[in-house]
Amino acid sequence: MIRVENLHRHFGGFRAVDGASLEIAKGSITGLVGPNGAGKTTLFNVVAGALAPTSGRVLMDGEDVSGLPPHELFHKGLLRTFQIAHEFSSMSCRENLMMVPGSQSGESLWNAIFGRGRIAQEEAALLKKADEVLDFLTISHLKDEKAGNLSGGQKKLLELGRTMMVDAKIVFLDEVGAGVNRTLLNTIGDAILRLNQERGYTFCMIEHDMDFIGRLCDPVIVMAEGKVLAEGTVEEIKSNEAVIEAYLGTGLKNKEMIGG
Amino acid sequence: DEAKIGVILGFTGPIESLTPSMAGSAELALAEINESGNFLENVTLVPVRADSTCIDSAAATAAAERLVTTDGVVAIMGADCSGVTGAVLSNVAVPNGVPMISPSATSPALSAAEDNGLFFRTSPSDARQGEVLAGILGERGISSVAVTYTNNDYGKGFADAFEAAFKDAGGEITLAAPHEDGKADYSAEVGALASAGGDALVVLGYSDQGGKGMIQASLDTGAFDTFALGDGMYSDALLADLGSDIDGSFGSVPWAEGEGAEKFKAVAEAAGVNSESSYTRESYDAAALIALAMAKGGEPSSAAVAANILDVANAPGEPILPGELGKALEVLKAGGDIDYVGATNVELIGPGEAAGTYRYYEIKDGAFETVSFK
Amino acid sequence: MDFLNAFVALANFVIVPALAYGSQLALGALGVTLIYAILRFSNFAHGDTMAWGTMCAVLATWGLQAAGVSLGPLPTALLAIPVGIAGAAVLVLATDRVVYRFYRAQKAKPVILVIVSMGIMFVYNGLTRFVIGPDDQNFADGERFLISARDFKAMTGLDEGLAIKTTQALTVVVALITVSLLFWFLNRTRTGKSMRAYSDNEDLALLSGINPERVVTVTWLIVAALATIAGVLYGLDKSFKPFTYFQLLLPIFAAAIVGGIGNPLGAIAGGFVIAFSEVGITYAWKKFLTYFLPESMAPDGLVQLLSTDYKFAVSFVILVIVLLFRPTGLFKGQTI
Amino acid sequence: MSGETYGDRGNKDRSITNPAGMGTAMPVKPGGHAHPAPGGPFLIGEAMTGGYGKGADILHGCTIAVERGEIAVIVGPNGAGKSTAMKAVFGMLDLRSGSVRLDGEDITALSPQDRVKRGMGFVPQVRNIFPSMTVEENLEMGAFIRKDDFRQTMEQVYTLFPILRDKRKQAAGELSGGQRQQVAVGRALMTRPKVLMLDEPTAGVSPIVMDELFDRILEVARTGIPILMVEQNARQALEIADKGYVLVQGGNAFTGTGKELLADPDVRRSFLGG
Amino acid sequence: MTRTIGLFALVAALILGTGFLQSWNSALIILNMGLVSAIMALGVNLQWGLAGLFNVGVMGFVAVGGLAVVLVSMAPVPEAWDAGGPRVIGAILFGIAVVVAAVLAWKKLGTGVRGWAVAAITLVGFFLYRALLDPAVDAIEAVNPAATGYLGGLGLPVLLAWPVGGVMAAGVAWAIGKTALGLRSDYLAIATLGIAEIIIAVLKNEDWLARGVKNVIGLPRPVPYEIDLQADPGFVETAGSLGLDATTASTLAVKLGYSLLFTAVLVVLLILAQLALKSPWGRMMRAIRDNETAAEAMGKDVTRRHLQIFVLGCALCGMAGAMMTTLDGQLTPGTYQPLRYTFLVWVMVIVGGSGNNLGAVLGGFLIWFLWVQVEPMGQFAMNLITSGMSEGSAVKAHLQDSVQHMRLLTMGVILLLVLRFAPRGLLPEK
Ligand SMILES: Nc1ncnc2c1ncn2[C@@H]1O[C@H](COP(=O)(O)OP(=O)(O)OP(=O)(O)O)[C@@H](O)[C@H]1O
Ligand SMILES: Nc1ncnc2c1ncn2[C@@H]1O[C@H](COP(=O)(O)OP(=O)(O)OP(=O)(O)O)[C@@H](O)[C@H]1O
Ligand SMILES: [Mg+2]
Ligand SMILES: [Mg+2]
Repeated sequence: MIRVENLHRHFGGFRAVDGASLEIAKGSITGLVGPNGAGKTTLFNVVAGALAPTSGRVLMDGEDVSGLPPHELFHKGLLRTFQIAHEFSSMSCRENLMMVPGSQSGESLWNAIFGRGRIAQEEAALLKKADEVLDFLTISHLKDEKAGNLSGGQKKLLELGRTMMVDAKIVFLDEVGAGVNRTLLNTIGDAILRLNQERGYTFCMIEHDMDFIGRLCDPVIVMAEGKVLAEGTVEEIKSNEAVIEAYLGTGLKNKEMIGG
Repeated sequence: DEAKIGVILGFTGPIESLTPSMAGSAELALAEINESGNFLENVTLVPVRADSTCIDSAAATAAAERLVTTDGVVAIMGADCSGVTGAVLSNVAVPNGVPMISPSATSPALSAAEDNGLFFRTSPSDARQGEVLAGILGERGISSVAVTYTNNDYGKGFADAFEAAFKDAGGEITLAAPHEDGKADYSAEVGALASAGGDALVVLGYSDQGGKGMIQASLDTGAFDTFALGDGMYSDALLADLGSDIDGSFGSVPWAEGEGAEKFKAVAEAAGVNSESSYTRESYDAAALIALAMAKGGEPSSAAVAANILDVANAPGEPILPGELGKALEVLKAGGDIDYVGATNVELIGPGEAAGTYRYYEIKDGAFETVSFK
Repeated sequence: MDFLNAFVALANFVIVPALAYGSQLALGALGVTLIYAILRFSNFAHGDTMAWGTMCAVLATWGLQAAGVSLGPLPTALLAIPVGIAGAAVLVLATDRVVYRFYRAQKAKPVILVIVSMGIMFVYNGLTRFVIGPDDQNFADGERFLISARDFKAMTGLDEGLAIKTTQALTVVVALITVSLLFWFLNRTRTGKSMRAYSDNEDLALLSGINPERVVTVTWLIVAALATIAGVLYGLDKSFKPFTYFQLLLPIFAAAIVGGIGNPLGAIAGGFVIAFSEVGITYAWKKFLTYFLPESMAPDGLVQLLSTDYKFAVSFVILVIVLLFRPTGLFKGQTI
Repeated sequence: MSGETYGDRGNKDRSITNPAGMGTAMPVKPGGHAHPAPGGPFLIGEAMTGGYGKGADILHGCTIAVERGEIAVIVGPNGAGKSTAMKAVFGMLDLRSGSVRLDGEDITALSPQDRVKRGMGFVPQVRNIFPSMTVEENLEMGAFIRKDDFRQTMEQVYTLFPILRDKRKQAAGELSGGQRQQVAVGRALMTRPKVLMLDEPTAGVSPIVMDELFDRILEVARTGIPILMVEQNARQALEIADKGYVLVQGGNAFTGTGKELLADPDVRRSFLGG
Repeated sequence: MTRTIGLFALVAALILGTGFLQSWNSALIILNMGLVSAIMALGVNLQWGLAGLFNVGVMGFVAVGGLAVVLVSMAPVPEAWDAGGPRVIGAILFGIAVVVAAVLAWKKLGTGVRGWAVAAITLVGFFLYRALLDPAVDAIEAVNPAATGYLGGLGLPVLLAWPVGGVMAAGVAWAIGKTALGLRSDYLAIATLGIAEIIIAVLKNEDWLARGVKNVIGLPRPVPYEIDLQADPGFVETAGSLGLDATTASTLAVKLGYSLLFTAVLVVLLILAQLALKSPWGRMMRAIRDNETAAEAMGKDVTRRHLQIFVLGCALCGMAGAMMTTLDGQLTPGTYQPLRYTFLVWVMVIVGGSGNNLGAVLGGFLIWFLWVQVEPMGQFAMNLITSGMSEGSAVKAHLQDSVQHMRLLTMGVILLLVLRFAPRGLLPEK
């Protein structure tokens, strides 16, 4: 699905991503972990088009997509969510969802003014879809609420909901778990699994919560110092010496975790 | 009864420093008429000021419109800058049939404006002064000069006229560089002009604006030490600021031969108006002409002004100087004829333009000295 | 070939004036940049603040002159600068109290302050004219030249003169002193560091016991001082006219942004970049080349890249080019 | 919300506005006075109710306290108001009701600056360093209110966090996440606080760095400074806590010793991830 | 809604009041410029209200619109064309080719050489361009400089100049937007501020184009001339039957003609703007304003949309500029001042209510009304204040001299008051 080949991204002299190569298989939920400053977010940003690579390639279904801007990647079926929720705060939840689909004819100024009939039809369809998604996310009671007034967890749900408005091929999730109540996180985990199984979405997610990773992800990729350090199932990773040294550590929490 | 006269000048904007004296002079003339007691039966002239902004045609038009349609002025003394003058003329004066006398709009282009016989000016078109100044340079045997002009219709028109006349006379212009008024720095212009060289720098600008800045910077760097000055540069303030540094410079200024200007100075000073500021003489004359034309026509109406201005301004008739407006009214009352000379030796030619005589002066010991009249 | 004369001509018409003009712009840009860094908005009223401060200094100068006080060869106005600064300080502090403080308390976005400063600009504009009127005011006295072109020629026997005005020298010297003082103040003193801290992270400054209102007050005081000094030096070198001070805003902004807005060093560099590009690129190189090249190669034309009408266009194009390659201006990285 | 009323309409023009470092706090205005209120814990924010600006209340009668020589830990779901409670204790937002008392004095009306002067130190959750100032200057700013010679304290901080000594001439913004957190704590220690408040000092740092930070915090606590701390790594934090608070929707849901909370099945299930 | 109606009624009352108290001519002239100002405010509001773009170069685009009127409607000057028309056009095409070549070179060449290549291309290209252009310009400007000295226009109907003005301003805006919005950080404000000055400099100094500072006067009108109406017996008769004298009737008729034209344009533009706003397009723009990064990740091309809205807003300013120049009947480059054409329009938008098209329109009318009427009001107030003072006292004289400067002060105070007490404008965005 996505192949990253020898990717570099430098900031001045600093090599944030330094020759990372990895592959995300179609239909998988791939986890991405690693110590602070390992270059995970940077890698994400390069793949999602927010940053241009210094060198190296990103292939999507065999097509070279390196350096394409985010909006073009979106149209190729690559979506992302943000670590800190990026809602459109002055718009209602419904509008937040309805604005997502890319090929709306009403987005051309000409149609917006002269093609009102067609737009009305499209809008009706969009509205229906948005309401379905809100239902799925269990927040349909909030459809007319301004997104800015949602709680942090609800914003995260909305963020996920946006990926459901179009038929995404691959979704990149940057720390969905961070700052989400555990119960809610379970709901989100369920949603991710359902999307993966029922609609065939491919996911790639950055996460620090090894429990969450353990529940959803296979395989897990560990990055350190801009390179891929290890790759494998959660169990393999947890027992990998190099990973323990660079990332998990031998502190009390992990002792406990590894111990059971 | 009151007859209102509009005084439209740029009280705000780039020439806001000139306008108070101009308005003062115009109102001085009107006051003189009123005090004489010889004006039309029971009619008092009342000036109404309005702001032309000098630059904003729309605001000037609105102000003029208000004067004409709300205040009901019968004639307009103004406007000042050629741009807004054109706008007021075509948008307000002509449609309403109200005559305008501008004291300071000198753009040659206004000569060709569609005015329906309603536009007059007491300052001569710059086309003529260009020739005069070129002649003066010829007289002094200067054959190579650099020119700097204020970048507006006045400066540009003047510079064009001057360049044409000077080249015709066989002179060489090394560089003609405009300067913007009110800008921060003139080093670039002076540097370029100095590099181009020339025996003198012809400055066609304003004495309290970029023109002074250009002279100052030229003197400071030693780029030029002789300056030929256009009428906008004539002011006591220039001498006061630059002192003896510009001794030996010379220039032309619309001026009447004889006592007109002197009389005006006396009259103005008595009234506390600064007579040496630019266009004060022209303003006085413009206002006086409006009043006299009314007196001649026997009624305080627009039509009377428009119809009689040329008559009172030109010969034949008894010459009238500033301060003698009362006498003029008496003559008119008695059915006589007058030839208003005023502060600037007014002579309206063609389509209501001042023919203009010019004073050729030289600066000696920090004072203007008349060389001759042209 | 006459290198000496060539150089003197260049110095006289390009280097010296551009240095002085550059210093004037730099002082103005310093004020703009300080407000940008610490109060986070571009102050459109800065030109008019300069006008007001200078006006106070002009009035004080007249008073001093009337009282017969004089500084000998130096302009009396130097003595009046403190009065000007006080006047400007009163005005900006009053404005801050009545206007800006409200928006700070509301946590209004900086762009609102920009728009507010436009309103302030209108008001100052009217105020200054209300007090001193719109006219050109000359308040320079003392010795005009350090060395005049004529004296220089007599002294050196060269064909070209080099004039250095007292005010030009003063401007450069004062600019240097002011900038050094400002640097010392910002980097070495407690108050200066607290201002940098406030500019870096407002909330954390509060948590460190820094009083934000004091930082703001000190900033305004420094800005008032910078604006007045810049305005008075400019007025001495050229002349004082309220309208011109408004017009100065554009080159000042250009200077601040070329240099890297928010960075004092950048303001200085930017001032000189703008001044040298305005004066240098529109300079007619004929005279210089005539001296510089062998006689056979002396140019016929003026060798002027662009007519002086477009001098501002030049500095603006340079601004855009700088921003294309260095998005944060010449001095990127840390502000203030 | 106020941000809406005076919003920027999405403008991000760098030539007119400076996006860096703008504050969000709506602190208690300077000029208030403290008055004696003897008894009670060393530091307590009692029955605090309030929110940001004109917005709805975030805190609803929330109480948190710490005794001399103790570590108190606050846990709870995101958005529960933990950071808000900390800020409220520090005077970074105006309370509608409730009081804050420190060492026998009611300081509810004091501005944050005055609380710093009374010996409170605070490391906020986010944006807790001065990024463009050097490490050393960051520490100096911590000592801003001190009139005496603070070099010795600085030495102590360097001894506690040796890496900072090596990096002292470097801009703090160029440091890694873990190092930044050390700078932040060091800055707070520079005031020589009588009480230290930490808002998620280990947030977003990798497990290894987290261990190290916890060790340091314990060391500080051992020097006798009471610590009031918000932690998401709840299990680890509660292990070392003398007292624990669970905050939910701006109010106290559970209170007890760290061990008690860890043992409570409800708390474990709902807030500690099972 | 009631607020909207109420405030518009207030503006209507102000203008009608002017009609009753001063004169109908004054009222109409305020109305006409109010209509033009409303369109300018609408343009700025599109940019600021919808996308947060800070355009401080309104003056430049208004001036470009003004230029369009000359280029479209003035009669061509055949002598000038013969003297150098084709050469000038050739030189300009060459100049454009140089710029394109430089950009291409930058894009195509490797990092090592491209700096030098671009420098060489621009430098050589510039000198060649000047060598081509200068003689042609001299030749054109030599043709009767006092009356023409320029190429003239196309001699087409002046109404055509309005859309053309919009298109020309859009073209300039496109070039600026491409550069400034493409800068790695956003520096639109300083870019527009500078460009506006450059546009004015070009208008002032390129005499071959539109006579520079010598002004073009006597532009054709889309409505009849008053004196023609006064000479038309039919008109005089109709006027008489309405109880009006010919002069008043003709001046009113002409102004009414403009009012109708302008109103038609404003209404059409307003409807278009409202339709666009209440559509998926408007929703997308609001999303971009709320959060650019997210909008980008949701497949919206933010830079292109910013460019689009910037171009649109500038086109409106250009069109308004063309209408204004038509109303003035002359193009006078010296009159373009940022205080009047940029900052005043901003006051209109902010006071009216940014983000709300109707608000911007309201602001346009209201501020223009004040801009014109503050002067007489100030005079009246000043007379009242000073009436108690002794004749000839210095204070009185000073106060009365200063009355004209009250206008700027008043505008500033109004802006400040609105930002304080109605921060989102008189008609806030919903
Ligand atoms: N814009 C930038 N300029 C300079 N350095 C940067 C920039 N962005 C990231 N870096 C550096 O690149 C490195 C990798 O950063 P990145 O955000 O990818 O880490 P990460 O793996 O996501 O870490 P974390 O787990 O803390 O989120 C860090 O050292 C960071 O300081
Ligand atoms: N500056 C602010 N202005 C307005 N509302 C705010 C502000 N900061 C936080 N809030 C709101 O207050 C509520 C509580 O936020 P707070 O930061 O106290 O939560 P928290 O418990 O610290 O969460 P976390 O675990 O994510 O740090 C949230 O709903 C948040 O949206
Ligand atoms: Mg990350
Ligand atoms: Mg928190």
